[in-house]
Amino acid sequence: MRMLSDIPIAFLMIAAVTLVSAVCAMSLRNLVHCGLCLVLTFVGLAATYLHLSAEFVGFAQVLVYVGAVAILIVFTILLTRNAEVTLSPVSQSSLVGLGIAIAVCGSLVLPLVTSPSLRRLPAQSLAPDAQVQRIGEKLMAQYVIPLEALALVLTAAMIGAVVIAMRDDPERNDPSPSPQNQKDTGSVSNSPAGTALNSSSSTSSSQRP
Amino acid sequence: MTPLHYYLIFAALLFSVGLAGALMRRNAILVLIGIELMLNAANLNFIAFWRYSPTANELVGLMFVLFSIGIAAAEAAVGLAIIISIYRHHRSTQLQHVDRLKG
Amino acid sequence: METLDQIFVLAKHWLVARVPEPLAWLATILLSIGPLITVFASCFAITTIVERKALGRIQNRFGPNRVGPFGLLQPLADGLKMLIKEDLVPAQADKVVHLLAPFALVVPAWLTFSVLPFGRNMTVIDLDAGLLFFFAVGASSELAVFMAGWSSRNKYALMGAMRGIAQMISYEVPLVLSTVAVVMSVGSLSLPSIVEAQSAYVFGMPTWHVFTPWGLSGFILFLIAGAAEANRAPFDLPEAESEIIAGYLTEYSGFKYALFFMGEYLGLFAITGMGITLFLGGWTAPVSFLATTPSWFWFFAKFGAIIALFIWVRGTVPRLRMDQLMKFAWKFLVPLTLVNLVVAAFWHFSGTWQFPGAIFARWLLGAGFIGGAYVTLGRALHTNQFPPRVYAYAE
Amino acid sequence: MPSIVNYLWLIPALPLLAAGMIALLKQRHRSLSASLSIGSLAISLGLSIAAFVPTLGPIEGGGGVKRWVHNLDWFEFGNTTLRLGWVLDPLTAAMLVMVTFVGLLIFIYSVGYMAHDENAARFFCFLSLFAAAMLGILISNSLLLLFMSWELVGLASYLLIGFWYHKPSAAAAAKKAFITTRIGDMGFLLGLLWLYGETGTLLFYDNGNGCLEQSALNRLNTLTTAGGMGVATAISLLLFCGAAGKSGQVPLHVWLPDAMEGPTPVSALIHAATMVAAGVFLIARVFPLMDVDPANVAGSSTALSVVTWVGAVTAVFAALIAVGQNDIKRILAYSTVSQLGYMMLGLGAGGVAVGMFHLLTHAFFKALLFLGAGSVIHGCHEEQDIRRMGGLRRQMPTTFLTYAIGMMALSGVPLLFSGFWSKDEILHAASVWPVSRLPFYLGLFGAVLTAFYMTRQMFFVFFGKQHLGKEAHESPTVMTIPLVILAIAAVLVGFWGTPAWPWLHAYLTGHELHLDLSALAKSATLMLISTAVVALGMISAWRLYTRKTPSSPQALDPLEAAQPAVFGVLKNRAYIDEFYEATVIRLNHLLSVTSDVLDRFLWNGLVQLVSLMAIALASVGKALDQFVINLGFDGWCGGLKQGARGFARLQNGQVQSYLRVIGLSLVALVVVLLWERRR
Repeated sequence: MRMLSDIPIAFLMIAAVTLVSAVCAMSLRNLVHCGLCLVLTFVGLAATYLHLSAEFVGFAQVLVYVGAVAILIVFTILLTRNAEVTLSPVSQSSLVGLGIAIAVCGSLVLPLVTSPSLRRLPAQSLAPDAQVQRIGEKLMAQYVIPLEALALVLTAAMIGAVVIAMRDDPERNDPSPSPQNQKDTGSVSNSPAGTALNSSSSTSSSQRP
Repeated sequence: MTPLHYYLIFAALLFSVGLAGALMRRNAILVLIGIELMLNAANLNFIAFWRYSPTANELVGLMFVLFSIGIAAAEAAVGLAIIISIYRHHRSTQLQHVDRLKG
Repeated sequence: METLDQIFVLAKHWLVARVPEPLAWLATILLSIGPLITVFASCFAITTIVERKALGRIQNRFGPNRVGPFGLLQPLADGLKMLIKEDLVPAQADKVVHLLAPFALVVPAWLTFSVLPFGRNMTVIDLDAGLLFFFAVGASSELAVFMAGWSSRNKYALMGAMRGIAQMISYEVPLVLSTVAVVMSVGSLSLPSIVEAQSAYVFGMPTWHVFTPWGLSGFILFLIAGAAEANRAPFDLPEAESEIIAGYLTEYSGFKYALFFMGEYLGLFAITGMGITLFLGGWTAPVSFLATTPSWFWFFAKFGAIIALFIWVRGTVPRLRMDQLMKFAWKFLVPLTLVNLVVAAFWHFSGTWQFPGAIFARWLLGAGFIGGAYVTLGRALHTNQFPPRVYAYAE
Repeated sequence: MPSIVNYLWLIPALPLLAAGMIALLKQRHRSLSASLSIGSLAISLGLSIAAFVPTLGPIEGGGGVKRWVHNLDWFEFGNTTLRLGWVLDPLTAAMLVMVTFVGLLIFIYSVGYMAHDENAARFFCFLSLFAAAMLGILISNSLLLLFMSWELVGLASYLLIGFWYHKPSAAAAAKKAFITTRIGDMGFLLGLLWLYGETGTLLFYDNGNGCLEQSALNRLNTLTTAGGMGVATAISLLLFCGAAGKSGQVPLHVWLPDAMEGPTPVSALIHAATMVAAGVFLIARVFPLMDVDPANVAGSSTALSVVTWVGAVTAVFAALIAVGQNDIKRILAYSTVSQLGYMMLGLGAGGVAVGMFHLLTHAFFKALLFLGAGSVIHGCHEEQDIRRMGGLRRQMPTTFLTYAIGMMALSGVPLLFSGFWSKDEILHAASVWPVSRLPFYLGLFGAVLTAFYMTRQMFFVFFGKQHLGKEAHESPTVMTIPLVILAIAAVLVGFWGTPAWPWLHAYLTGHELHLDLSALAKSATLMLISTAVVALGMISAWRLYTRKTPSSPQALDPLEAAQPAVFGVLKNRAYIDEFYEATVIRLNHLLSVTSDVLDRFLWNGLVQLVSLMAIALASVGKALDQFVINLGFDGWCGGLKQGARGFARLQNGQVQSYLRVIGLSLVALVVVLLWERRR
């Protein structure tokens, strides 16, 4: 019989919030809501990392996923103008997909539940916390080549993303209708409007409470 | 302390949720979100195994996750750029419309 | 003096000791958070009134002077007004997200204060990766801006949000890069140890990072990027009322508006506190013979000075245009921060120079390098200007 | 350890910084870029002198050479640490002062020479880069760092030779220089890798662990490769390949005369002071390695014998060709090749000090000659053919005087001029070389030729009738001042190494220095011989070219009139280029003809045969097909088509269906793994 204190309440709460928000992120009608739920999932994962005392990774997770990836995703949702999608009626193919997903889930969870070797592991962590300094030393000494390669990959990805998403020449027959206001944020403010420059901040104070 | 297989089951469930989303939804962005979830589930596995491994001082799992996060950032940027480009071309991000490469 | 320095810490320990054992952890938490919220909420109130008064003086008017003596009770009146005002939500708005947005802004803003060292031994949590935590939590304010702008179902709100996100993402890069120089030279991400590293004195002068070429330029870059990150003038485009009403705040009123407002000021405070910690020696005294003065006093003295600087800048510098804003970030600040990193590395490695006058040579080379980059980049920023403006109705 | 050692890296770093800064400037900032590069090199000169001073003076403890090193870890990879470092010893210090001093004068001269070129800023950028790379070679204490700087020198010389890249000949010359030296560098790289493999370090001096120090040399001494050749010898020869490429030794000398397409200051910088000296310097640097020989029976190691022989042959061969040239810069170029041969000869036969002495003196007077030639060309409106000049001594008095000093120094006019002393020392070393006397006679013959062709050039350019169509003029002061300074130096540096007072020798090898006038008497015989040889060369040229000065530029050279066949060979540079082309082309041609013949007759016949057989078979098959198989085959085809269509439907362009398959495969994989375990 297990004691009540044996049940990892904190972990179960984090896991429940993360899983529910993940399900929401995959099933909501409104894509922006999906994106926001995804953020919650990422935060939940970061909390799990903290729970596993992997501080550095947890904060990096928040910085990269919440601060960058999620923002990119919501930006893309707005740029592609499909915040609201019509949730297609449950089709046969999506049922097949669900079936496959459940099968995968079963095949992953079943061995875990039945495996005797996992239970033999000590139920507490052995190692001390990962010091940031140690991570840095590892990164700059043992993992320096992967680090450089990663830098190269990120640079290439940045250039690639810019090139792919760059608008083609307007002369080429781009069948786009009139630009949408979401896309237009740049061009509205890009126009050399004198008012933007001339309005000094003095006026801005009057509106504050 | 939470036993290791709790984390593994959690990661498996998260993976399955991502997979289900990627399989069931038609929108390319949602599929990408599903893929991100799967990637994160894998990361969670790495962290969990690192924490419980007898050689945790080597930080192998941690390093793997750090690099994986970096790669995921690149992947998301390029993936979303491709989605925007597809949207320009097809006026849609529904994946069933993007099937030019078929037999 | 020692007692005075540690008075808050001692008081907390005394109080915690009075609480029954099972609840001690709760008392510790509350006694850490409570004063923090009280102090910075009152800082918020004081800053609003000081700012309005100061802006009034800069613009040759009085500023608020009706409520209380010299109008000093104005923040109270404002708060009261905000609390009792009707909370208007647009009919088309996404109600849940609209409600969550202000909280998504304020909660991370409070969280950022938990790693700042306000005085000797006065850090709520001494995280090993404190700086990373600061930026990770700070990054989530972008999301709040997006939520506010998108959920309002208002063209101007959305534009303001898009501007805000673009601006925050762009300026986060130089902001983080300018702090990396400090991390490189100290070798730690923990904020108390960064302050420790600046606490020595040479000839009675402090060894703050701002007194090095890379630290000086890094501090200035940090302030600029920080002002943009906190949406302060001259980078307050997301709320440029002459263009897009009030940006993402357009559809907010009442208490939610007050929360947003507080969130922005808290962001500014956090950036200020971080700048002090990284470059101005945190709670260390500016001259060695004053080192016995309470450490928290020095933190808040520097804090007030930097806030005054921000107010002054807001009163005097005109707002940027959107394209100028982006160009400034990517073509000027980011390369300059990278150059600054190189100079920091140079400074670090030239620390072994022994010959007489080495310090001057290091200063000269470091400052010359940054200055050269500044001139070159500044020139590049001026090319490709728009054609001369045509005033359609002025001739 | 003097503190300058820690800052030695500043010497190459400053010109490099200048190059980087100039690269960022716009082309019109001409004077700014010139002052940047001159300023940086001037500071480097100051630092070099500061580095030079501590190497002087007596050695504490006696014996050995003063040497300080500063090593640092470059990067770690796994358990391996790559280390770089720099070294300060007399060899480095002397070269540093020489390179920065001559380089500075050339830089100043370039201000005048390139005054009208619109890309002057780019020119100074390249010059600074070149100087930085060359100084990097000099200070490096690691063969790897030396190799990196070495390649940078190659790059910079490529850029500089091809500076006027719009001229096809310049572009071709740049490519030729780059590729030819690359052939040598291949050997260098192989030698470097081999050395690293054998000794595990590339540092020259590392407190007893460096690859030039006793422990490593002793280990190398015991190793032999296949064929009984010592490993040290093999490595040395590979390194010598690099040096031969850079220093233009036969047979890799072909790029050097072509490199004259660059601006004249470049020629001076590349051919006189620095780049070609790099090869000689390399040999001097790794001299301890060259000197190791397991089979040291003949009194000289195998590697050094090769160096000596190559040097001697080059010296005579290039001098011969120089006699037949008419381009003022080409003559100097071949003369450089010849003098480099002397240096190699000196290194091989007499050791570091002998070769380095000639290198230093040669740097001064050859830079003087090149800059003088540049001045002549500049004054004659870009005319380079000596037959079209003549009588210039009146229009260009300063140039004439300084050029004459340089010419006498090169020819080795006795007692007063530096070339005499250094060449004399080489000849002395060759005359006592234990292996063979032949290099000594070759050297003497080369000396005759040197005096001969320099006198010939002097007569054509400065004496006789004037053939130039336009009016020649003296060059501006900014160009003549470096000439004067170099002329003074060309006279003075010789006195560092007279047999009576061998200061440089003592400085480089760390021996005791004392004034010994009797040594002068001992080598008097040799000095008399070499004086006679020089006189022979000069007088014969004088007789030949004053008696029968060609009346017009088109007229035949007197030598050509006398021996047309021999002169023709010389004039055409001994047909080396043609020889290379002919050999390469002939080889290629032979191969292609063979392939063609094989193709046309052997393979073609076979193919024809096979095809005939195939046709025969095919007609049988056709009959079978038409009447037997067709029906069944059609059926198969139809089935295949259907199947293919079915498979094609799998590839339906729907990403999610692919993902589905992946998911199912994952399940299958897990099931298989579980089943395997259960079993």
